[in-house]
Amino acid sequence: MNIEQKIEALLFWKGEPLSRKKLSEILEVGQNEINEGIEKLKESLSGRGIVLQEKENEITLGTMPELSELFEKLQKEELNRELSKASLETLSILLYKNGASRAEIDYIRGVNSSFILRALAIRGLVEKVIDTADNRRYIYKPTFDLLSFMGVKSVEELPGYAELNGAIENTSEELAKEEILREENGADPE
Amino acid sequence: MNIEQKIEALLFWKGEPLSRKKLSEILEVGQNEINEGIEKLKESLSGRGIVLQEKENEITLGTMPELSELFEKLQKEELNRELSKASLETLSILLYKNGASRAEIDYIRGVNSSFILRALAIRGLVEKVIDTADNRRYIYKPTFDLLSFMGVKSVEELPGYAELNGAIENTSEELAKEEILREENGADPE
Amino acid sequence: MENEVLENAYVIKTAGFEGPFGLLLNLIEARKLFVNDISLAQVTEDYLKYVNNLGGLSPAEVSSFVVVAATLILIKSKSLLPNLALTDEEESDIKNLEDRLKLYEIYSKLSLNIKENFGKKIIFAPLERKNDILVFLPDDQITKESMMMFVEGALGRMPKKTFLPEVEVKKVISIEEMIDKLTARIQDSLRMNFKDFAGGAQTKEERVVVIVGFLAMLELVRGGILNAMQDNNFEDIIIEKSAPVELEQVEIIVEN
Repeated sequence: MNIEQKIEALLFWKGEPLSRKKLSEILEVGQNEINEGIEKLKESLSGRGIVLQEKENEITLGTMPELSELFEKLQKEELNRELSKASLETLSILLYKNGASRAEIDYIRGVNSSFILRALAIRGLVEKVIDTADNRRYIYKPTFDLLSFMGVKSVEELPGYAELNGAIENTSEELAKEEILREENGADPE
Repeated sequence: MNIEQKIEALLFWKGEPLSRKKLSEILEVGQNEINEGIEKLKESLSGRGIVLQEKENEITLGTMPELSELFEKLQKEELNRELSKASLETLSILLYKNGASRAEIDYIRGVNSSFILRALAIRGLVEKVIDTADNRRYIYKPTFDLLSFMGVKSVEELPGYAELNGAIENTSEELAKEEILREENGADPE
Repeated sequence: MENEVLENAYVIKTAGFEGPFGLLLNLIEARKLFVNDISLAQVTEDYLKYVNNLGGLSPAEVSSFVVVAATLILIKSKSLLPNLALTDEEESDIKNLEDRLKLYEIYSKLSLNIKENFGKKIIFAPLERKNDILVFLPDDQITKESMMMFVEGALGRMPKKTFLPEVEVKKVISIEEMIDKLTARIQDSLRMNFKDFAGGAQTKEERVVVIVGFLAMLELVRGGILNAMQDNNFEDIIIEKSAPVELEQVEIIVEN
């Protein structure tokens, strides 16, 4: 049995997201082999009924998006599709930036976003995690549920994602960072 | 999208055996097509990490038998792991609220608690029951075993119960108000 | 006439801009312009009219509109009086607003993709895997005392509904002062540079009318903002222009 098969079996058995690190611990193989195995698994899942979703260092399995209607009918829980303008803006920043601090979101939206972020966190669409680059602050990230509602396997599949990278890598983004740093130094991070 | 993909997705999602008859009902296709689809699925699963298992007329997806030892070990580890702060907090809310829906817990904690509730249920600390007041939703309740473990006969015997229960009930009312607002505005609360 | 104005005010109000950027972008796009200092100067008056009619918003929301209003007023003043000297801080506030608005525009456009696709084709996670083994596995951390502590902690961390960050309050209070100072500077600059006004497309007089109209507007904005901040049962204030008076005032300023 190869590593790719093991990863698939493990994800299926668990039925929940697993980190690459955890996979490497459980299967007792190095990170490189895990990464290769995941790439192979992605390939062999193409054209199948299940898909591999990916975000940062976590992966999980889900049903193919084309079957959305069928599963919505089968599952009893009612889905909430309502998104206010504020939610849309906030999700757009989080998805296309692939995570942002509250200060960054406030900076771009021009309004305080704490309540909307809380509401989105409660809905399971975003999560608050400690920033790996600076452990004194939090960043908000898209969850698998959010990717699932968007019907994408990863943020890279979002429409317009590729084009965006060029457009945003400009001075305004840099300026934003400076400005936020200035504000964060003078204020409580959360 | 072919029938084989649909069967795979359905079996994956359900995680339990389904009869051929049931598959044909759910997917709204004839028995012959189901049978053909199952044969094709068997083929494309050869060499994969998940296998199609068949018993009489029921089929299900499972993992290779070589892995069962690993899974048993993992299950044990998971069950014996120390509870995280987030789990303990969730448990405390369930105790002092004497049963709560997931939405209520999420509202109090400000984050989505679905994985935590699942883990607490597996350990026999909480149980998921249909809400008698609204049978479209579930509530999570502390188990009798949990109360005994803590040395109380009922939640009312917990220290400071009356006061803390009152405080939690107030927040549930807030949640109810926000939900009404959301329904009126067609948008999420802010 | 009055009814008509009232209706218009109502339309703007219910358009429901949560923050200043949405409003600004909307005003700019309605004119088919791009985000820059020129377009911002063009929409300043409409923006201020909107701010003047802010009702039913929380103080925090009002203040976010007001902070941006302050910068727009600078932009407009500079466009009316190119010789008006701005401090470095003011220049950077202007640059900053432009940059932020451009970023907001990008994400606001991208949010249409989310609106379009959200919940259309959902990827479903598998149902809970059934667990046949019935177990009870507690943890020594679960005690009566610890449970009380945890629930108290969770309740304590819940946000309170109404708040206005102190910083924002300060910004709002200082806009009144800022308008006063700016009004003085514009009047000053107007007196100093009146002779230097180039003919161009506008005559001196036309130009002065515009500027003075703007100064009168500032006066109204100040009142409107204070009202929005102070009065919860705030009713719409309609701006009425009375141009003739203004020209007389100009002459006084110039001769002084």
